Amino acid sequence: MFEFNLPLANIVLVTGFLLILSGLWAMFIHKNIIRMIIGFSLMDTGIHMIMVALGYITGGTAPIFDDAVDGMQMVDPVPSALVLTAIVIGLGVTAVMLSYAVKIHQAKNSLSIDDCAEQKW
Amino acid sequence: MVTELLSPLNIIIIALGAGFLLPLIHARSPRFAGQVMFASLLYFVIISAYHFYTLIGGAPAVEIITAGIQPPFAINLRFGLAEAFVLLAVNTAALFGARYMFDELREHASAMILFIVWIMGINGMVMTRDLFNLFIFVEITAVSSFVLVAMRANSIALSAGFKYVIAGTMASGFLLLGTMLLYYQTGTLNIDDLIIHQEMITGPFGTAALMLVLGAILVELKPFPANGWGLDVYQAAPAGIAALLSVGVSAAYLFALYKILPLLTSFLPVIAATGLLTFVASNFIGLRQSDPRRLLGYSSVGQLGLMVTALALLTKFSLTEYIPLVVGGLFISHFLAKAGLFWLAGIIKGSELGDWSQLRSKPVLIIAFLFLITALAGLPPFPTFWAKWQLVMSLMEYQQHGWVFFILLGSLLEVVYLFRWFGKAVSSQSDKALDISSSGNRQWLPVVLFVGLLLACGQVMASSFDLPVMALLPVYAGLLLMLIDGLGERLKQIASLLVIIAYSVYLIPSLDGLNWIFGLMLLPGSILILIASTYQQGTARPGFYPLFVMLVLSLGTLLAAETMLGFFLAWELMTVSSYLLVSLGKKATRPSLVYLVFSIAGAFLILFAFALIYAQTGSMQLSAIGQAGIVSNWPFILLLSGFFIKMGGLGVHVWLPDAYAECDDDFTAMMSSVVSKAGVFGLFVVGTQMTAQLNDMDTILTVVGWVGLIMALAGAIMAAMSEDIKHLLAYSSIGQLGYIVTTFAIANHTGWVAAMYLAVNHLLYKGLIFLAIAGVLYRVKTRYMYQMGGLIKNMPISFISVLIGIITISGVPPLLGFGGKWLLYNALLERGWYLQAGLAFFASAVAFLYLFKLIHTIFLGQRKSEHEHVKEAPLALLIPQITFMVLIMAFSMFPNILIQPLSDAVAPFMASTFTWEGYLLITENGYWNGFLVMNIVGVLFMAPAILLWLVSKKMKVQKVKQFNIVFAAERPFTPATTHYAYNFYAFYDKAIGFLTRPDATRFWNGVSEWGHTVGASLRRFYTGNGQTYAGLILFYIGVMYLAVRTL
Amino acid sequence: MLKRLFMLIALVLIAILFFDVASNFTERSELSGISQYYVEQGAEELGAANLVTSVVVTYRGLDTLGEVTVLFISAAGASLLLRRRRNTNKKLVVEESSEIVQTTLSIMFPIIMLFGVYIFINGHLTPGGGFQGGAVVASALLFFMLARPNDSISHKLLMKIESLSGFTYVVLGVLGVILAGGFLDNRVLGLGEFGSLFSAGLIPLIYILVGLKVGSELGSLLQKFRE
Amino acid sequence: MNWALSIFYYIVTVLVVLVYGLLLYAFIAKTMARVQGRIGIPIYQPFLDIIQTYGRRTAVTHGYMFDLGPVFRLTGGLGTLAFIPVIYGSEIFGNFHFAGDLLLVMYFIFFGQLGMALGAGESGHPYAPMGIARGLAQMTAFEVPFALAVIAVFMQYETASITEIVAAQQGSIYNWTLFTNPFAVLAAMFAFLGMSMYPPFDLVTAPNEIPIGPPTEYHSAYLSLLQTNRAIFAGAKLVLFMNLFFGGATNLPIMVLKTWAIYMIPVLIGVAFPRFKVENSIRFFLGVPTLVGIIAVLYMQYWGTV
Repeated sequence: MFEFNLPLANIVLVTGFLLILSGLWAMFIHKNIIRMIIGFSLMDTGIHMIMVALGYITGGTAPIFDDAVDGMQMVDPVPSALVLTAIVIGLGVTAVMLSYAVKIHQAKNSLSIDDCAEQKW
Repeated sequence: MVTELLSPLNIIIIALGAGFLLPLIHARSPRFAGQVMFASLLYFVIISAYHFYTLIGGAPAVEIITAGIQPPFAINLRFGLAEAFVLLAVNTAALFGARYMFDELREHASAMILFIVWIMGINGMVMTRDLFNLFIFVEITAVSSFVLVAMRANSIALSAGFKYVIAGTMASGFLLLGTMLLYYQTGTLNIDDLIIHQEMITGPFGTAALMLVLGAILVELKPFPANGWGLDVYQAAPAGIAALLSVGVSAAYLFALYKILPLLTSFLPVIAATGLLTFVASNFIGLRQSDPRRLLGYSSVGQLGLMVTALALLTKFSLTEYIPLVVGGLFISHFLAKAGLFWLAGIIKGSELGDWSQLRSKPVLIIAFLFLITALAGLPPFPTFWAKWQLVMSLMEYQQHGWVFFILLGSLLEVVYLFRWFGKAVSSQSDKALDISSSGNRQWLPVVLFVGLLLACGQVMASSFDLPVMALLPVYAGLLLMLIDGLGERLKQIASLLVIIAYSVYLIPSLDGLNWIFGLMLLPGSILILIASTYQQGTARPGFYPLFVMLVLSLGTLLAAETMLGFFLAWELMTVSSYLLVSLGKKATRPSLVYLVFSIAGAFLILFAFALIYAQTGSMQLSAIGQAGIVSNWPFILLLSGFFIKMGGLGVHVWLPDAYAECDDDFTAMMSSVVSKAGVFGLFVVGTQMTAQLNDMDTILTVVGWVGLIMALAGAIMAAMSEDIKHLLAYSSIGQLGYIVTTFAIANHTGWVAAMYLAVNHLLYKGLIFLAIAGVLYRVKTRYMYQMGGLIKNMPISFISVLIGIITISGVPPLLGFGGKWLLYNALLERGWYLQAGLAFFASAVAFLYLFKLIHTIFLGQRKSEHEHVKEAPLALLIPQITFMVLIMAFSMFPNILIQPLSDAVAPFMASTFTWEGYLLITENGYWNGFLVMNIVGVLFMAPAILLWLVSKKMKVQKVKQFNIVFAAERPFTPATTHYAYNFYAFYDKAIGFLTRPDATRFWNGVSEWGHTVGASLRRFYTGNGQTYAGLILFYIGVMYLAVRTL
Repeated sequence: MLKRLFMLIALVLIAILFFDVASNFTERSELSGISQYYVEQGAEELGAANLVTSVVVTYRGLDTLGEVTVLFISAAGASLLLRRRRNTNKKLVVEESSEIVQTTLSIMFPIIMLFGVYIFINGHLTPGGGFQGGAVVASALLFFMLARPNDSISHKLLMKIESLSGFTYVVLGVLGVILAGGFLDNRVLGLGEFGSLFSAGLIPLIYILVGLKVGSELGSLLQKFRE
Repeated sequence: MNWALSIFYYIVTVLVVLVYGLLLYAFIAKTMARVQGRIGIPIYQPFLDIIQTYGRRTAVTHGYMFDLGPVFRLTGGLGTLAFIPVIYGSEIFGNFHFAGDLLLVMYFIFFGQLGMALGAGESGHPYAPMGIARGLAQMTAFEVPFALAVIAVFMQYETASITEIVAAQQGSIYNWTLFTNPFAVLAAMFAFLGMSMYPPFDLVTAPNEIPIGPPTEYHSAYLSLLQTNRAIFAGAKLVLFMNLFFGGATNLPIMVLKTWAIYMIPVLIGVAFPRFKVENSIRFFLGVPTLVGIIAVLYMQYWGTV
């Protein structure tokens, strides 16, 4: 467990998981909707880091064919491509969440999630 | 060219093309923009319909590759039969959904864009074969839902929407993470490729990856308890959106689950369990729900749970060939019904279940509502019925009793709350008016159309079972008569009579043996009662005739059934139609619900038993019952209990008195004299199939025998304590059916003949008495007997009817009833049930108490002044009564014309022990000459009569007025104080009061309360707090993961 | 407090799952599965030097179209949610920003714009692409909004760019169906000389459209929030 | 069988039983009076009563059911008698016993009571239904030991034919059911107490509370029919008990002797006891007598055949 030279990918991966957990914790604990949205962004970023880590090949370079890559191992292009997509989607979702925050503030004059509990049972 | 224009890929292309352009178009001409949206949605429908059609015809699935590169290196889509089916449904709903909420959508280009892209997202989710692409479409669908839910931007919708956003983003985050983890292990994203390489998904890593993907999809399917957000959304979203969320989006996720299910072999039990937990829990909570929108939410969630369970279990047991039938059936029912109900919900103002009574101003809608509810509840002829039948049968083949039990439990709870809702809608008064004029027919026409589709789907599914052509005839006959329900009463009555008579002429000759005898009892009995139906002059009875015909015809199909499915189908149809007929009564809301719930519970017992039998024998024929009994007695006990409930057996009789009391008075006659015989018929179906095993079932039969007699005694005592005339007769029915149960359990020739004889007997006298009482109630307008009295003067014919009736019930010779008693004791003694015979005697003696009370308090004693001018019952009631009396007299005079055929019908199963010498019937233990007894008594009766006549001729017989009680030397002025009627047998209560306590009622009330308490505690999860909901989602996935990891 | 405890338990449960993943993870040392195919065949097949771009625009072109769609609908959604009620149409007047900022704007705005355009045009050759370029363009717009809060960027113009570029993207995709192997096939145009600007078929064109679309979408989103 | 003859024989039987019944009634009345220290009625008094009531020239009626009540009642008595062989082996006193068995008789007993109840009900006098309600309630209770006793008898002889039951008891006094099946007889005699409606079970007609109970409103010719029935019905009942439990009778004197002895049992108990309330008598009959009845049945089931 406590190796000294952890591979790069492992570090990124664990960091990603920690980010997800802290993001989730933020979503659970903070009453303020904006903070919850930040929590979501944290979680999202964590996932993106994990994606990158999963695609990393030891000692790999960027998957672009030019003079620099000759003979070198390339990192997996797929996670890179997917993370790109995922980031943009995360952005879109964040935008919708922020719109919600604005609208909720307008409607209730409050940004607390506790004020969004009209419906029960 | 055609195929290219109709390529499923075009759904995505058109949606995006139109979507991207819509802002520009809308800026120029909002009208045109709306047309573009409709055109696109219509195009979706056309594409999916076209492919559905060709695929059904056997065409191969349409494979679509993108980027000109083969999968798994590029994304591919597939449009097979399953996809076509789901998408045809979704797109059709979307088209009507758009039409439904057109006014709202067209205001803003963005709304139209979101709607169209939303539907495209669903299509994409269904079609794609790539896991990451699935994530993309999930996000497309999710983001558009997030916005559409809150499109009205009211406070509640925003709250709900935000919770949805939190849940949705968490779920899709996990989906993404899981997808990538899977990619890490397998190096592919293509689902088919993943399935091929699933051995590469190993270790805790692989399990975790799969768990994340599965968890994400399951969370979107709103499992208990991680579904609070979903319920909020259903409740708060605009009705049109909620409808599509509930049916369309859920369908997409369900399909996604279906696609990845081959990867999840080790997860199947957990998936099934979570689905079932959701199904049962949401139905429990539904019991407590008073907001119809939220109730629909619970129902949606529950249905999804059931579908997930079915999917997982069928896959687990390699029964995938049934997935289309079971999951498809559950899906299409849920789909059409839920969409229709949500749309209805949008029309109705108010948030109480009772507010749905607004629908009554538009009969089409209340009927549609009823159909939708019925479809959801899994009653025939709707698809869920077939699906559940197949599911139960298939599971039982693998001995999955536990699963089946909980599925049926959940279904029962579902029936309770759905029909509670229906009852409230029918009975309550809403001060709000239904407003459907503003939007024209746009909002309600789709509902009606979906009802039609439901019926059609039900028919299609029925055709995949081996059923006789006539199996669904009751439904169609009912529907047909519903079309003329607006016409005059007399006309409808004649039409119904013609239908029933034609059906009888067709059916009865095709029956034989006991079935033939039941046919001769039930159908003509129904006809006689139907003759009475117009007795309330000038009163319209909407729905009565179609339902009545449906009831009678379903009784007929019950008799003709040869397979267990046919039997169960007819049984359920009978239950539904009789429930609805009961609910037509003025205050019948609660009693009819109780009736339905007990009936359905009984039906489920029967279903369970059938499934056990099927599992043991592999045969669907009713004759398989006999083969199964050898292995175990359970099918027998379950079947008996099921029929017992229908007959109002002791302990489960609590539905009966109120149901009888509160339904229309002439229909009570039908319930008591005809419908209760269905239970008797059920007993005989079991009995005749199991004759060979009955010898080995001594213990069970002995118990049943005792139970029947205790029922007879308890029924009689409770009847004697009743003040309400209909309660009295209802309890009397319980008591009389008790004898039938006992004689059935005796299981020898005499016993069965006795049971049949008693059944015929009961049919005749209960029909007679209830119709006579209907006349009385029609004239005096009260059901309390102590408020009547002295009516013999006003209603002499009704009095004679009741008199003949009670002599028949009591079993006093020379009338028909004695034959029943005589056979009863003969059978009991032959069987060696001596103490039982003593009890039977006690019970029949107690019967005298209520019989005298019945006739005395109504017809004799002092007449109330307000009844001075009461007239005889209407002719419509008297005609069948007289017919019944003639029949009773004929059978009394010539008992052999009744006993002989009964004996012949029983003889193939139980060797006859009867000897006939002319009219003299001789059994092992006794003899009886009905003809002679009748004549002797007749002659003997004449002797004193003539004597009295001779004596009175020479004297002046003076007729005195009502209050002239000569030998009391009193002239009372208020009949109320002089009529000895109230609490007639008070001393009986004092003497053996413990026998009259309503323990059963108390027990069932306790059960009902318990159910509500469970619902109340389960719904504590739903605090309304978005963060709690998010925590629950995490918790849910975590617990599931632990469960899978430890398994 | 009970709620917090429950949340903690939930988090611990999911942490167990994460732990299982992390402790079983080893860094990869070679390519496998589809990525191997992309590295070996991708350049030849599609003619783009940047493999990520090939994957994004062609191999997984449908994802990208979907991604564009998500962004599009989130912009549409924001505009639907944040639509103004007719009666509350009061204009927000904010103090102008300082002259330094305004001057910097006039210098930097075109440069940032140009940089953005450069990124998406060269997406198939160098790191970067439509999204990155679009984001840069949007940052220029953001800058503009910050510096001159009372001037608005033409809503209609943004919308038109957004709509038309999206529509054209779809049309290009359909061209793939008609002229080449399937939807979004980039080989409608010749692949050109490997590594040059006019190569890789439709990829540069699509990236331009994506760049325009993303830029205008983000711009209009920002605009929405500003309002 | 010659129909005319058997009808004639039946009429003879009815007349004999009627006379016997009336005499018995007078005798009992006298006995009770003596026990209570009175002189009592002359032995011919019941005959005078009947003739006198038949001769009445005025009557009032409350309606047709009121008229039919006594008719039903008398039919019940005549019918019950008709299906019981009064004297074993006698052609004259054999009646129509071949038309039905014990079960028929047991149920036919109710016929008259039912009709009577209805007729009385129409009179509008509250005492009538009150008495009927009490009577019916009490009847339900005492029928239980009686039914159990009859069942035990049935088990013993394995037939429901009264003639055969009597036949089986011939030969020796030890063949009587009384000795072969004592529990059944005990239970039946308990029931007989209730059936006879002497104290302590006479609340039905309780003279102090509701003068004469169900027949309250009946008078003149109606009453005479009732009186006739009372005599015939009492005779029929006694004969039934005699047949079932006491070996039947092969000639008239024995019949008279046995039935008289049976009848004295409730009478003697009656004079010594005060009156029960209805709920008390119900509880009583469902208590010890029922228990005895159950014992009788179980006794027959497990030891009777040994």
